[in-house]
Amino acid sequence: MAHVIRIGPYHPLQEEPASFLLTVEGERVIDIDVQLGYIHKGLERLAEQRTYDMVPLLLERICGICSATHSINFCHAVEDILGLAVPPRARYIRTIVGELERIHSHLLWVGLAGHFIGYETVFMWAWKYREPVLDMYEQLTGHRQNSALPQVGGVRRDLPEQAFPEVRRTLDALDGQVEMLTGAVLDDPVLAARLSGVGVLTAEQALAYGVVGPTARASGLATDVRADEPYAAYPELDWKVITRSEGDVFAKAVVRLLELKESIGLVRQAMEKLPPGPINAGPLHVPRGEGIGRYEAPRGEDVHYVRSNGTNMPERVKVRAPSYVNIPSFRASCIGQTISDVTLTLAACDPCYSCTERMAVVRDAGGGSEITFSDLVRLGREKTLRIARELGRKPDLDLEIG
Amino acid sequence: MGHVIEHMFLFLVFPGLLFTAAVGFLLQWGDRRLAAMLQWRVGPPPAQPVWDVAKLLGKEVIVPEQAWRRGFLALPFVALSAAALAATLIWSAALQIDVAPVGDLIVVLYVLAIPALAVMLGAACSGNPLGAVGASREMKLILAYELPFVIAIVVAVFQRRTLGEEVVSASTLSLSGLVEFQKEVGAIIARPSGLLAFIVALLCCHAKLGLVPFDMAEAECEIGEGAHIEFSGALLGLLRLTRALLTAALPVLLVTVFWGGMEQSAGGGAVFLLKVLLIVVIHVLIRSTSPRVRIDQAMRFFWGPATLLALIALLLAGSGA
Amino acid sequence: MAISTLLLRALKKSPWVFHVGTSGCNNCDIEIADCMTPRFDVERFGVRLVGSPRHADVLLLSGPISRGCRRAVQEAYLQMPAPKVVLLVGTCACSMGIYRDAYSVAGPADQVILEVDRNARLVYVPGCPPKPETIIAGVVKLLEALA
Amino acid sequence: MNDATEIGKRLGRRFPEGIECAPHSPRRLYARVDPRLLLDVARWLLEQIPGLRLATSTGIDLRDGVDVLHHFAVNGSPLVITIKALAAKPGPRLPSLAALTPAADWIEREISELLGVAFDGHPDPRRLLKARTLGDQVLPLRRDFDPRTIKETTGEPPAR
Amino acid sequence: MEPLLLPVLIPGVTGLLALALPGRLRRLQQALGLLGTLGALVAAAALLDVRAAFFREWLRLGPLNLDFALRADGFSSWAVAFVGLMGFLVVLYSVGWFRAAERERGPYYPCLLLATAGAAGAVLADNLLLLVLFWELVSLTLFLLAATGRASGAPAAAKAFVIVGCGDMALLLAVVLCGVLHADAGLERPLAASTLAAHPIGTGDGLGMLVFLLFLAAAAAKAGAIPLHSWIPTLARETQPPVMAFLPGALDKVLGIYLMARVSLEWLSPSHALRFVTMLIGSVTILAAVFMAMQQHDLRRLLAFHAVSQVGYMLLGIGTGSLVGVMGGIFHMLNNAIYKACLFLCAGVVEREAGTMELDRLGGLHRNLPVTFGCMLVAALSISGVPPLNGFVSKWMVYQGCVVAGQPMFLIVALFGSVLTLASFVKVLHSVFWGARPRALAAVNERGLALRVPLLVLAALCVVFGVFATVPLDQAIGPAVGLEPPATGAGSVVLEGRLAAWAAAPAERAAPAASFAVFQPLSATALLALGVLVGLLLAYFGRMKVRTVRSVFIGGEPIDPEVNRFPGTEFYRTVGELPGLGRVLAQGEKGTFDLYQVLERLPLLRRLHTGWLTDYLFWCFLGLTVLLGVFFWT
Repeated sequence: MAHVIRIGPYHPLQEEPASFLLTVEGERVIDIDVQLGYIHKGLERLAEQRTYDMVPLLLERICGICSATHSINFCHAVEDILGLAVPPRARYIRTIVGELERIHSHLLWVGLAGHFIGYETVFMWAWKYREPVLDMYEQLTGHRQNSALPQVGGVRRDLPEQAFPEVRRTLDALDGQVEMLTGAVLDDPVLAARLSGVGVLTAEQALAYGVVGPTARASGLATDVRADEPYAAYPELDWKVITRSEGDVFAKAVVRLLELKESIGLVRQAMEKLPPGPINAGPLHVPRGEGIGRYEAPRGEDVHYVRSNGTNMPERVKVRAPSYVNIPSFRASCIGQTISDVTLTLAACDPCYSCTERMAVVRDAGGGSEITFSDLVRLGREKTLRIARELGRKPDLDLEIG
Repeated sequence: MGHVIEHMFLFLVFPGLLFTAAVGFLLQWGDRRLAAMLQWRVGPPPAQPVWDVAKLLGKEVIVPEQAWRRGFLALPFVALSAAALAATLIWSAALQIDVAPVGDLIVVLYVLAIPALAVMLGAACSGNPLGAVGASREMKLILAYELPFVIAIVVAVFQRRTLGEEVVSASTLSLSGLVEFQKEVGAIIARPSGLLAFIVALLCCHAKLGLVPFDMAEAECEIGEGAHIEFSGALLGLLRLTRALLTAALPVLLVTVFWGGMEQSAGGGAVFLLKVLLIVVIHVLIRSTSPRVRIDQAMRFFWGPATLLALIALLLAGSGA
Repeated sequence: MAISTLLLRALKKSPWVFHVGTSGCNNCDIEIADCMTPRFDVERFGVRLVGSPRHADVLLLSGPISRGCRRAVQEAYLQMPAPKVVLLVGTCACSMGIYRDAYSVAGPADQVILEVDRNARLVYVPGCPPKPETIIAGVVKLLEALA
Repeated sequence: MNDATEIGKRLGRRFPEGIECAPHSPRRLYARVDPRLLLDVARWLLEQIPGLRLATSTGIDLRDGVDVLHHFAVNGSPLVITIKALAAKPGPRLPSLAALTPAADWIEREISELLGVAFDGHPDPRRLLKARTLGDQVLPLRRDFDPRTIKETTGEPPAR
Repeated sequence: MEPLLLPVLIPGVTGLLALALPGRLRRLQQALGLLGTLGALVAAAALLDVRAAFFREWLRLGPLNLDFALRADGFSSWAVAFVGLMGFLVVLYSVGWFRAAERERGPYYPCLLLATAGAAGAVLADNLLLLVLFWELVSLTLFLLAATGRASGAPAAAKAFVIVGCGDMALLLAVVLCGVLHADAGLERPLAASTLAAHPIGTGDGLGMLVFLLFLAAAAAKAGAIPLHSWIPTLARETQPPVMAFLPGALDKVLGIYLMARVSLEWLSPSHALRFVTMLIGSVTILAAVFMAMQQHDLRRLLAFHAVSQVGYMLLGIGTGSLVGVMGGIFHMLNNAIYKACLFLCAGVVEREAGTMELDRLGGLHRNLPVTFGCMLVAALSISGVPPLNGFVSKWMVYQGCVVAGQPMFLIVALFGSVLTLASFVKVLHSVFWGARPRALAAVNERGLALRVPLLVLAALCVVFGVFATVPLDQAIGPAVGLEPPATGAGSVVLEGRLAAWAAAPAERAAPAASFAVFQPLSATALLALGVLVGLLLAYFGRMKVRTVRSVFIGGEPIDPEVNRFPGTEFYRTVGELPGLGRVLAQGEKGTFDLYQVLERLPLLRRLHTGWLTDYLFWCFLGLTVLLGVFFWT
């Protein structure tokens, strides 16, 4: 008789909804089924209704954690159609933005992983160290997560170089903190006992499921788009691909923690070597054709496919986020484990359902208004003000109402 | 008749329900505050545990249709009552309050198990499968820690000391008897066997309180608060009150059995308080520096190293060390 | 009367939050989690994230409501014990924002909740995503709204 | 073996008919294949190229059919091989790759529910992303899809 | 009529009468059954007034000293009354339990009556050979009752008969040896219990030790202690639940433990080593059986293993040799009879209404079978030793006994066994009454007063014997071990630790006054009730409102209770998967440690063990002849 334990859709394991149906014997999981569809809205269709200039802004909202990933990668795909070389300064800026994003994403994962195994201290520490990263991101791009920087052919705005000394100081502090955190996590015997041998994904399975990113690298596959198909400033900087062969949750943690160090180094080098020059290839016309963009997101290889029909809007935008291929590998890595381990394994590949399900927004059939990012901000502030008025209160200063 | 009134006072006011709850809330706040400080946070205000319970008591109670309604509603009350009884017995012994005793060590051990049992039965009868997983884990955890805990207690019970020519043995299941014994020959914890047993018992109490790393029965990230998942409003409030009582009662039990209870002298109260606080601090340190383990790991730990340690203590106690 | 005032005061001192990430982009969800962390530490106000709606006083919604999760969101709301309030975090939760005409979006979060409870109490915190400070400010306003 | 032109040549030699290669750049190869050959080509590629994995697939609604593009990436190399197969309308169908590589499982389910392509031999052809309240005939990525025609089967709202 | 004779005579005569009745007159048989057991109960209750032991002799067969003499004291009259009560409840329950479609097979009610008579006779017998005779009668009726179950029950009945029969043989040998020893000592009526009580046999020498061990074997086989336990689980699978309820209530436990108590208190004075052996057997029985019970998926087998496990406590208590321990053991025997009978009867209702005992196929029956559920809950908590129910009190006394005897290891085992018991009953409650109800069981409900009354009586007894434990302790069990009942209002001697230093303790130390552990069940219960009351007040002032919702919350999606469930049978899989322990348990399930199965593999025994009653009777007769020959020859 099959007993199915349902985890989700609204379950404290995940910030986002998804259902896992665990068929269990005692606490041992003998089969696992994933039910998605709670977030699916479908952005691919909407992208076909936006100009090439607007799509990156839209794609930033596929996922809040790797927002730059999707917008930069869309640019990669279009630049693939164009056969365009991006100006060096723009490549370096993309590198800085991307690596900062990787740092905050990895720290976020370490924290959440701690939270999932009830290790609140790790959660708090990791997220404490994540805050300065977001500060740096804000100092450099003007926003904590959504930078709105990438643009086909380069980046939209330059980085404020007067902020660099401050950022460097923060990076130096972060370096020590990350080292401490890495040491604390890797040397903890209880943690090692809890995580080793859990959720093992062998190299063969990893290849068959086509997993990417830290999930694949922890299983011994040295796949990293930054090295495989060098883009941005990576070929000119000094860093290395981290791999582990165990394939278990501990290995995934090790890979991410060691990558943190590499990423900090990358940001530092990119800021050091940031060349002068234009940040943008100028106005572009995209001809008919198709292009594939690849980008190493914090969670692994991100693939965008863009088909252009010569107009100023793409004909088809296909987004494949890393979680989309990482999540199905649960079937291989979870079966035979206990419920506790399965939840941990689920967390270990850092699933991101927003990315996985994307959104499918349809063209404005009634010719209604389109809302840009600044409109969103304006609308949001108006609403806050209205609510404040309704409550008969002065607007809160924290809301930065201009 | 006089005893009845006295017992009622002991049970309801001091050192039972009211007093222990107050101490428990304070200790819980201290626990949360200390944990927050370890995490570079400020943590909640001192009255937070009280507010939490007060709020919950005012909230609606939700009962799933398939649950065993009467039991589901009644069990938290039983849990509270049992915890209050255990607290009364433990504190009375620790403070050496001289009223006809109601029960002793064995009774305390059994009554202490009732709150966990009530939660377990409540989770099992709610009809929620995740609750059932939580109940099964809770039961397995009890199975796991009860063995070393019992051995550790037995080590205290069978302590022997040589006073001059005479061999004195505690050999009693009476709490006040143990206190008397320790007054006579010194704290049990002062000897190797007692110390070992105390360490084991401390770990078991950690599990009894459901603290990380042994909180798998309520693992929110795995089974959505597990055994507590269906309890809401006032029922949850009662369970939290129960938890507060246990927080204040278990360290006192440890101090009473292994560490001589409270000396009835000027500084005795302060020393006693320090002992209790030390135990709470150890609990906080353990829970802040470890991840939740799997239930089978917990069982292996308690039936393996912990039991072994306790048995060594027992051997030492047998040889008089 | 005194008792009900006391209970309300207790409610304001210890709002427990059940977080439901509806169909957003994750950004709000992360900022919400950020509120718990050392820099912002909402535990100072007695706020806790809980794992079951049974324990919660506040239902926190982030993102628009897709057709896929609508029923589950309503279910989570109905399973909460009274008194309860709904906190809508982020522009999408407040107004559906960018997804207004999407085929797979069922409606703004407030409408979806009002469908099952006409008297639901709602609090809006817009922003894309709102900064943690903003969310905390929203929670404070929520507590005031309870009075 | 990591050059698009080279692989295109080998593909042409192995499958003299029904395949049309268009190397886009040394890193990108696009090959249109006859749907009947799809499985063989995919199997041949997976066998011949070490480290090859199915990165993803794309479905595009065209006038006379649904174009399905399988993108293969190679670990440790910039090469992306895309094989295209057209599932002709009406009733577009294609053989499924899910038996060859589990990586195809989800993406085929997605294309199937959003574009209405039936994948023959898929081991688990259930719905993946599309809301369960939407009917099977709602195909949101088709060109002729009109969101105003959606009828949702919401059923009862949850009882109080 | 002689009052001593009545408890034996009434069930005996009604039993023979019922046996004579044709099977068609089932109603009449039932009436006779009720009458006979009730008569035994009343007759025994009349004996309760008689405080001092007295005996009466009716018949004497010259040279053999084979006299028909009965003897009653506080202990035995309580035991007989208890047998009568249990017999009555079981017969009442049987009337309701057996449906017209599925009748009792064979002479069911006559056997129950004769068994009651046999048990009463064995308890009251003064002459040890008479004891053996009645003891045999019980074994025989047990065999017949077992065979009245399912058609497939014959091998199980045979197994029971062989093991119990071996025990009986040991008893006979022991009795004969006792007689020889006393006759050598030149005592009059060497085979009388009263003689033995007056001149206990020392166990210092080999012969005395042998006698004790033989008695122990007899008691262990009857009561089902490891390693002679294996007939109980086997029998439980094949026999009807009322019979299984009758076993602890009126037959095996009562007789076995009664004998053991008599032997170690009066007849012999066991040495340290022998007491240790008894305690060892007791503690092994507790642990091994309860571990086996936890892993069972069949309610009957699970309960049967608990029936074995509880015997361990009784042996342990008696083995401590201290007064409090022995009293605890005896009290535990009574308590065990109450809750175990209740559990078996509840299980019987479940089987009758739901049609299965497979825990996997049961669930969610708390609303269909409210009375059964309530009674089973009480009995389950009682067997798990949850205060203030009766199981706790007697276990508490056994623990005290262990401390007095200075046996830390046995104390640990006993305490830990109690937790394991609790674990397996959490599993039972969850899998039978809670969790998801299979659709097939939707229409189940409980019918008939005859089924419910015995359950309610037994459950009430669980509470009464717990909360008012002082009454049976001071009035029955105290006198049984030679204590004067306390004056009214003086409080319990036992539970307040006023037994002089727990008496009969190995005199290693003079216990200080403070070391008396205390348990006042009445005060504890009152305080617990007060706590609940305070909680209710809190809830009242908090304006507790209760709302019922249609479903449990699991992430917000509706669930299918048939599939989305976590059945009780899955609860302790983790324990079975632990290294080492898991393997041992698997072997246990296969019967590797079952002495019967091990011996069965021996070729000679295989050939002799034919399954025919006549064959066995022949061997018995042969054995008896040889023994008698030896007896006369010496």
